[in-house]
Amino acid sequence: MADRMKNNKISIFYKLQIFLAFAAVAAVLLPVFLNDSHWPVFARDYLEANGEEQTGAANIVSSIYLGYRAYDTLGETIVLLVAVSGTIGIISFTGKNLATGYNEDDFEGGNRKNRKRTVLMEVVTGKLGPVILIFGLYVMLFGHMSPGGGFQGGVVIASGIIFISLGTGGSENNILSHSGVLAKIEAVSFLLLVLASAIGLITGIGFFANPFNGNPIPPVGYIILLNAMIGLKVGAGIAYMSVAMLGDTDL
Amino acid sequence: MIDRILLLILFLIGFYGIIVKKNVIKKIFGLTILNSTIVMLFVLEGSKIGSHVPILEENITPIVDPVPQALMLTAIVIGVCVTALALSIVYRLFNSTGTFDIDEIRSKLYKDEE
Amino acid sequence: MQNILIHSAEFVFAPVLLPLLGAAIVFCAKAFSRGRIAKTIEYTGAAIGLLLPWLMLFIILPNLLGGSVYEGTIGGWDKNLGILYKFDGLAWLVNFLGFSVAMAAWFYSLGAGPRGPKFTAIFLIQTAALSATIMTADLFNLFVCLEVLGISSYVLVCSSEKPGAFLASFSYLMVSAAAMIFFLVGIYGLYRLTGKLSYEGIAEALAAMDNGGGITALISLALIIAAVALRVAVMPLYGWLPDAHAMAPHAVSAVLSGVLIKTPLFALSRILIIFPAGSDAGQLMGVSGGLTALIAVIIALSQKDVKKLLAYHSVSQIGYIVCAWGAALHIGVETPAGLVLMTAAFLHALYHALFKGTLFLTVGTLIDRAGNRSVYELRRGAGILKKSGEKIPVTFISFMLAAMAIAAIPPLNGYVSKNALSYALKGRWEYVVLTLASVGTVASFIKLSLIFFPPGKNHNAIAFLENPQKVHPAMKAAELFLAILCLAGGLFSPYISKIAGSLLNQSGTVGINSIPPDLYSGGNLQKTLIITLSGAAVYLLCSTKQGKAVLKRIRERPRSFSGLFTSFALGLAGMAAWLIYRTFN
Amino acid sequence: MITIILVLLIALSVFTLQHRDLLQGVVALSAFSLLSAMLFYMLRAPDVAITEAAVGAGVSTVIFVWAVKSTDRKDES
Repeated sequence: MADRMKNNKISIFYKLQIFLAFAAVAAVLLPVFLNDSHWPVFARDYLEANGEEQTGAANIVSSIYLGYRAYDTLGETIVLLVAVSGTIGIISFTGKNLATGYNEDDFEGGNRKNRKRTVLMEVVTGKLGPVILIFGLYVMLFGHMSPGGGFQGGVVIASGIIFISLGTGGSENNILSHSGVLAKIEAVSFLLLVLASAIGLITGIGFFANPFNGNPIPPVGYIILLNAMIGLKVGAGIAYMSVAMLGDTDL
Repeated sequence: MIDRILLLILFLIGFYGIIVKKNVIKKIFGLTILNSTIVMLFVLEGSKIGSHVPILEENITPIVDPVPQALMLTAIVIGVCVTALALSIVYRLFNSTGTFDIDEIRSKLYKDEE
Repeated sequence: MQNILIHSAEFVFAPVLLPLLGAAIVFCAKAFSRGRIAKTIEYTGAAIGLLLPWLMLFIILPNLLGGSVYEGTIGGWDKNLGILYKFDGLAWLVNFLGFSVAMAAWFYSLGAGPRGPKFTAIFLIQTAALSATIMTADLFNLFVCLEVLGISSYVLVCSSEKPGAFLASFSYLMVSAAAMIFFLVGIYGLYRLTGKLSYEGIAEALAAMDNGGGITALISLALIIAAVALRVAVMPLYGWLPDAHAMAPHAVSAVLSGVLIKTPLFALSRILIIFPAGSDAGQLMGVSGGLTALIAVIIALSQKDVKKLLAYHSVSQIGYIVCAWGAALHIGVETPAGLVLMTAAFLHALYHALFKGTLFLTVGTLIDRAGNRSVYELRRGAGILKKSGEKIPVTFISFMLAAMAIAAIPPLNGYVSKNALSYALKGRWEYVVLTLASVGTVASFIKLSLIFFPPGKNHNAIAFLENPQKVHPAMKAAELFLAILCLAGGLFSPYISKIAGSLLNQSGTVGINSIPPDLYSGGNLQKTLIITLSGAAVYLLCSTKQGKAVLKRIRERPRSFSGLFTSFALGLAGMAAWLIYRTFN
Repeated sequence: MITIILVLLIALSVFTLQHRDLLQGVVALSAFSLLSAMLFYMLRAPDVAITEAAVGAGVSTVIFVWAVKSTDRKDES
């Protein structure tokens, strides 16, 4: 009886607490969400006039993403890098044994015995994989003039790699979907990306400055370069993570 | 106006998922919803000053504000990365406790400490 | 001279770029090679990422002391669209703090684990994010930096592979990811009003409006402050910290407590300095800092787990820092009094990083050797360490130095910085609160120190590990390095304070020294003696039966996952209401 | 039109959070992402739409499905 009373008391307290949190959040956010001031046009006008000229990209979103604010994009890539390697480190430590130490050196795939796979799936994914890969390359390399870019292209490439790995029956049979190869591609393209951001430091025009000025390579070359590196890194990283996840379940 | 009120409701639903739901996977659902809401808010409001996509072709103007779009690309990706990490942590928590209930996980793991 | 200045302007990116380069090299080493070569490349990468930037900081120090500030847009774009950065004295100081502790902690991890290239790489990325956070002058870039900082620390907390660590990391992840979404709402509010993202651009545009942006601007500011304050762990928002810091590997705990909770604080001061409402926000944060210092030390006194005790002390000590920091912002950092407060706050941040780093490393060494984490059970620590092959009791000496430093015993650094805080806050109510908190600190460190000494008469003997692991030389070296810095910080404090004062001083007021002139006067020493004695009395009071019962109650107070979010929501609403109240009254 | 999509999104999010079967919740969340990608396309943000479709509906669904399949798909509470 006393126990039940106590439970009751806790639940009233709990409900009150939840209610207070909701009321606080709603009250704080309401004025921000309902603010009706006119959306500022300054940045839009500036970019409409100068964006393509300064960065060479017709896709203005790309010109911000990899031109004016490329440093943010570097940070975003790093978040993905840490998330991928952290996720793999956490899940590759299988089983309920919770040993000490950080045994994370290598992920070798885990057990793949109980995979349910039909012939239809193998044929379709195997044939579709290369097509998706090519589409991913297109999205990646033409991000400066059409929607898309390194990140989106990278994700498409990753799904192409996964399809190929599904189609060829087990990831170890195919060089592209081998986890070691993917890790190598990811590491090298991250190194190249960091070096690309530092080109400007070496030539003396500043961190993340565009080293190409139209002579001989037009300025858009830098965006394509960054897109390619980000695409490779993202593609390899996400494919690496997915191959690791496919390794120990029957997805 | 009505759109933004709906977005606020969506935001509160996401917050509800995080704070009230006991299941950790549902908490992560809530986080995903929260993240999408703010992306939608930015893009929705940023699109009000123009009528064309921000890809310049033959002087079609006015375009919508491209800055929020570029920012939201980053926000989406960061949100998914955090989700992925959270899910892998949840996977490990499930492996060591066998439950998704946050209170049970807490009492099982911190039992011997307090 | 002109040439050197231009050339050295590129050095300011070294603390961001070199750790990233090091991390990339380490990842490559992991992917391409095995064994000895991979180890060599990994250590090279770590040296590039940690040692080289630390050395480069000294190259640009003379320029910064000479009054130059490096600022501009990354990539040289228009300043309304590009990302602004600012490398000034504050950035230098925080970088110095970060790299010093990170170097020692990484070196310690060589002996104690977690080992391996992945850990090194993520550790380097975290260090890079620390210096990026303090350098940036752009709101959205701050968001990205905080996310990088966050995600690397979630992974690092997990790397201790304890089940409790996963839960701690999950709570930390959920609450700070949700807070970052509120931060984005804040960015939305400010961008909608001004169309700018750099701090200066936003402040200028808001000042140009006739109502200063109205309620939306204030609430957006409150959203941003609350999200950053969550990382700093001041009073209503500290709930995630103790578990995360206690469960992390020892080397990571040292960095988390020493550096990670202070960097966002100083980054936030960049925003608050130039916003009109910043001084009010500073006032409220100062108040909550003072309360944090006192309440957290009481909770710390009640803890059983040694690392949790240390973690709650981090909350308490950050309270000291926030208290002085907020008061400085309230007065205005350009004024001499504000500058003294800010310098004292930084001094305490630096010194706390050193002694808390030492404490986490030494206590970590002991609990790994003993296999027991309870402050009530673990005894004879010095003996256990001797059995683990420590001929010269380096760990014990380092621990005692750091414990005396945090308890403010002269001539160690804690004595200096706590006196500097008292001197700067003299005559205000915070002075009393902080003095009371100091008493609690002394009491809880008497409690903690007992783990190194032989047990008392009626102490139940407990089993220890039979063959404790040897203490690796790298661990001893890291502990000793930080402990010596603690001692040096105390002995050379006038010089350090002078350098810090002139780096923080941008308006050019000469002769700021936050160290009280009567540091070793009779009055101050007497005060220390009284605090120490009353700390001992509080400890004795706590070891009585009633005292223990009270502490048990505090220790077992209800804590829940949803409580983290409720306190965040209420803290946020409180900050918003306070800013609106102050602006419209 | 936008309002209709938003109402649908609210319905999907409630379904996601309230349904007992986590796997169905994941599918609903994936539909949520696709629908919001459509919303972005209508709001003249093709880049965001592609990213949301690829990352939100693609990658995150894969990870969610992996997590749910390798653990427990029922929510007892």
